[in-house]
Amino acid sequence: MSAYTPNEIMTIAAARLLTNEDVCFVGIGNPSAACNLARLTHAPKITLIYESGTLSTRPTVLPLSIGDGELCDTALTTVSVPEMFRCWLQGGRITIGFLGGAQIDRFANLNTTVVGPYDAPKVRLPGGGGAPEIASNCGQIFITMAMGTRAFVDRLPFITSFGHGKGKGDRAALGLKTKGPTKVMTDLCVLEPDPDTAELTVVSLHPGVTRDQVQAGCAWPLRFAADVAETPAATEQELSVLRDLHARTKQAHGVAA
Amino acid sequence: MSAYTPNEIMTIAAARLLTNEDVCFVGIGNPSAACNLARLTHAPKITLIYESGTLSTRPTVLPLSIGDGELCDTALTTVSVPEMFRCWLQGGRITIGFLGGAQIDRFANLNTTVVGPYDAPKVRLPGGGGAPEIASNCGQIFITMAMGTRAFVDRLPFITSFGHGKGKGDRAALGLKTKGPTKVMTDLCVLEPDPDTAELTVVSLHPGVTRDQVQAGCAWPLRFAADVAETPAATEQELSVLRDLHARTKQAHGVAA
Amino acid sequence: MAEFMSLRDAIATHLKDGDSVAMEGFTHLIPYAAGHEVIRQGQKDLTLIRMTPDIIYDQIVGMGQARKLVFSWAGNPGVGSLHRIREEIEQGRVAIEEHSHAAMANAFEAGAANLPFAVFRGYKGVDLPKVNPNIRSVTCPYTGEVLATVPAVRPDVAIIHALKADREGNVLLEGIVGVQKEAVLASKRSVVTVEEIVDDFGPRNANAVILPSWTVTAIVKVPGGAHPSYAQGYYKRDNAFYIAWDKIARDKAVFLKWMEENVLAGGPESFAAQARRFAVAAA
Amino acid sequence: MAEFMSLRDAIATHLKDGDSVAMEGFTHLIPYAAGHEVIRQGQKDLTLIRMTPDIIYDQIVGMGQARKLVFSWAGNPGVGSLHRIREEIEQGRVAIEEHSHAAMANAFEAGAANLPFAVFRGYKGVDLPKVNPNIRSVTCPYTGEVLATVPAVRPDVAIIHALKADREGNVLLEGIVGVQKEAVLASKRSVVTVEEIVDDFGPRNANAVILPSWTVTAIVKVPGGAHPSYAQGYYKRDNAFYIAWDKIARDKAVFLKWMEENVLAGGPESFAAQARRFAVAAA
Repeated sequence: MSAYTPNEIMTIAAARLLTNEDVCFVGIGNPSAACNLARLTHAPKITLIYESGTLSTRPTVLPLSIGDGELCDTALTTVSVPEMFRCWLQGGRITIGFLGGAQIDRFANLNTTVVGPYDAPKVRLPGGGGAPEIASNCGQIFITMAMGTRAFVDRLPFITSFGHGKGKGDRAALGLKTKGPTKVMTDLCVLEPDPDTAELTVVSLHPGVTRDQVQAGCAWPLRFAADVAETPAATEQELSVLRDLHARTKQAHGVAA
Repeated sequence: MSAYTPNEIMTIAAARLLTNEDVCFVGIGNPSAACNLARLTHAPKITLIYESGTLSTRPTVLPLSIGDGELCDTALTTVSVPEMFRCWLQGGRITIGFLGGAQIDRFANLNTTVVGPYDAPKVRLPGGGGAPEIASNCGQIFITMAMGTRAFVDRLPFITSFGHGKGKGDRAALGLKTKGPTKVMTDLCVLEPDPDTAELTVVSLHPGVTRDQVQAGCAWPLRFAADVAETPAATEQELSVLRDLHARTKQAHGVAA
Repeated sequence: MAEFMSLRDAIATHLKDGDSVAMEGFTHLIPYAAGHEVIRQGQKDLTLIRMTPDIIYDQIVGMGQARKLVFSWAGNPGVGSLHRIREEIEQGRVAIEEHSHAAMANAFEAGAANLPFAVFRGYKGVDLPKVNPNIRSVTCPYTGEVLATVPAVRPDVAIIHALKADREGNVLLEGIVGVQKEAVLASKRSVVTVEEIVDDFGPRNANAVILPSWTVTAIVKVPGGAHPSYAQGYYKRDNAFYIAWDKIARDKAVFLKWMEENVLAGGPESFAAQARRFAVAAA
Repeated sequence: MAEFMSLRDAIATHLKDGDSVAMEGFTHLIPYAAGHEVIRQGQKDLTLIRMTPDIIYDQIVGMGQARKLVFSWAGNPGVGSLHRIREEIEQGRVAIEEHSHAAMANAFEAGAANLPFAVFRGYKGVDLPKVNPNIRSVTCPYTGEVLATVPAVRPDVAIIHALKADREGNVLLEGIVGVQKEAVLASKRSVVTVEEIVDDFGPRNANAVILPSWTVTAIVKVPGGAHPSYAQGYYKRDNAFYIAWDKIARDKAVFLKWMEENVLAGGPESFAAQARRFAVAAA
């Protein structure tokens, strides 16, 4: 078994959840790596959509931006951005949306807008982009984020995209018919909303990770499921495909690997 | 001078009003003949748009339907019908819309929907199609219709598209910023809304047509302008181009010329 | 993923009595072969949705299969009336919900976009809103302007004809595309007939109009399936038939005899021969 | 009809102090050459509208030419922050109107459609409506559902980069087309830079994305004009530059020196050479 980084196991754990039947709305970075890893391993028929308008795309290298030419070159077709957001995302055609964020709370609400007051920001982040409507319009949401107490926070200064609000039932109360976040893949563990309360609960620890390490990366007192599993270790195949993908990508982007 | 039919002079009179700068939303039949006659004579750069989505089209024969392949083959490009109605017609990009109808009243309102009560029709007509929004969204409207007391009626049973309502100021009262009908070309004469009342007024008689003949084709007492002109006779060039166009068209549609 | 089926199975499986169905195609690519299969199978109480009912709905309405017609222009383009539809409406035997083209186009787009309604600037000063209670309005929350609304069209089934499908079941449209893509995306199920099935679409414009396989329910190869409408690059519109239809449909007995001989006794295989008469050289 | 102009004249004629301007291009075809000309000419008090401000607005904001920024995602894609924009916002030196992508895309489309606002299903449960008074709602007149609204975007000027223009001034786009077409149709005036001017577009998809000449104000030939963004079929995205920008923009003095050397002392002719380094073989 090769050694692998926490970031690699986070990507691999996300990839494993995807199937040939999924239609994924893919964000840049970890989600893109996870989706393409799934496509290049166990889910060759998975459908990948990037918000730049590329439908059913099959990139050979990972895009740096959401709209790299590679995505268009390998797409079935490319639609305008208004059509993408109206007919494809809002149209309810996406089974899985991937999100990340600067900050997450215990109900999987996300902040990518601002730290500090909105009108007098301490840190101005990039903003929501597609996230608010990805969070509400996709069948379910997978979140990938590395843990840390500045990221997994007790209280968000700003809700950029809605997870489970203040708990179970809040989505339904807003008229949302989609599931919202069902999985949070981190560098240390996998969390899922508790079926009764919707509070994020650790369901699986990555190999070699302790409960204390996970708690150290989270600002609120973490709940653990009754049976916490161990995330299966990364396989040789998963690692080699993922590393090949990253190596091709770095070369393509003109960055020393 | 060749002899020509009332229908021919109606088409020719309409064609003469068009310029290279116009962007016309073209309906089937007389409007299509008039627009293409203009394009093939004095206005080669006129822009023709058919509601099927064809932008800047240059048909060599007249289409039978609004969506003949000829229109697409000779278009700059072809957009979807929702885009056509949203961005091009409603978008305010059309300078001149052509309309006809089964019936017209003295304020150039049109009926193409029904004769008799809507729920128990005496004659069910095809309906409005694009007309309601052509009438409101184009810069101005040219109407072509053959006269007759069943067509030029005192009172419409149904207003399919809005002209000048019950008179001057009614368009503005509805919030319409477009001019509405500015010309009505018939087989006998040309009418224009009176600048003060918006009531249709005969401004020009076709060669050889008398005031009595025009009044006989209209169910309301017609007003005549202070100076009624004579429509210039059809020229040899206008007639030969128009007849060639019709002959090519009949041949292309598989109908004996 | 789209399933490749026979026309008989596709219609029998996906269209039921009482369904609302949109057979779209704006002059171009009207799904006649599929429409004739519906006539042979005899589904009843249909709500027929189409901007321009065209001959295809004149036939289905004339055969008594429609409960309601949702439309914006019910004529024979460039020819005159659709006599069967006209008579059924005049006799009060079919319900209608009538809109303008702008309203219908917006309603299909809203359906595809999963919105409950569409907003547009229309119906100013006209009588249709007085007779169609589904024409309503909203007030712009910024300017106070009152705009027209129409409910989204969300049919049970969309039926369209397209140029090509590939082996994965992706569907390519080109030319006058009307509201076909929106109709499929707005519907619960869809049946798409195509001129041909190819291994792959090959080099193409990056923005080609394509319905991905996972948005389509069933695909059927029916060469010529749009005749007497047309398929860009394959065959031209049979304008002479549109003109001839006026006489056929004017008299109900003549109409029924024509339908018996040409539709009920026919099958989808007859379309290829009709289309061949109007074939165009491939681009 | 579109007028063929020099870049200097096109920007000087059509962009004035205080204008609202949308320089669009979703990753692809971002109009950098035109943006740099705006920086050289120094128009002030601009309202800059763009879904993804990208480096182009980091540069213009960093040069102090913007009064207000209307946007939905202000980052350096795949890299991190746009440091100039971030600092200006954090210091309160530029006003912002912030939306989501869905809202901005709908707002451009509504502008192109000459509607005062757009309706969409969005902003559920999130905080942006609390800080942006332009996010409002309407109630569906059929279902009672409350939906989000956004005012239409109607800029004074749209600036885009496209692949080709023909001699009549029609403009061809292909690939990731973003909201460029909508931006031009929504604006009072437009400046379009293109890779090349051809006699005619030749054989093409019947549904190619084309802006007719009479919808465009000015056309300027600037080969490479989208670098470090890209032009499909001409040259690739200069991803290394996007990564390198992070260091350049982090420090204001470094940024200003870079702008002095690479923009203020430059001209549109420098873009061709940059793009040549990333040239792709023609399709």
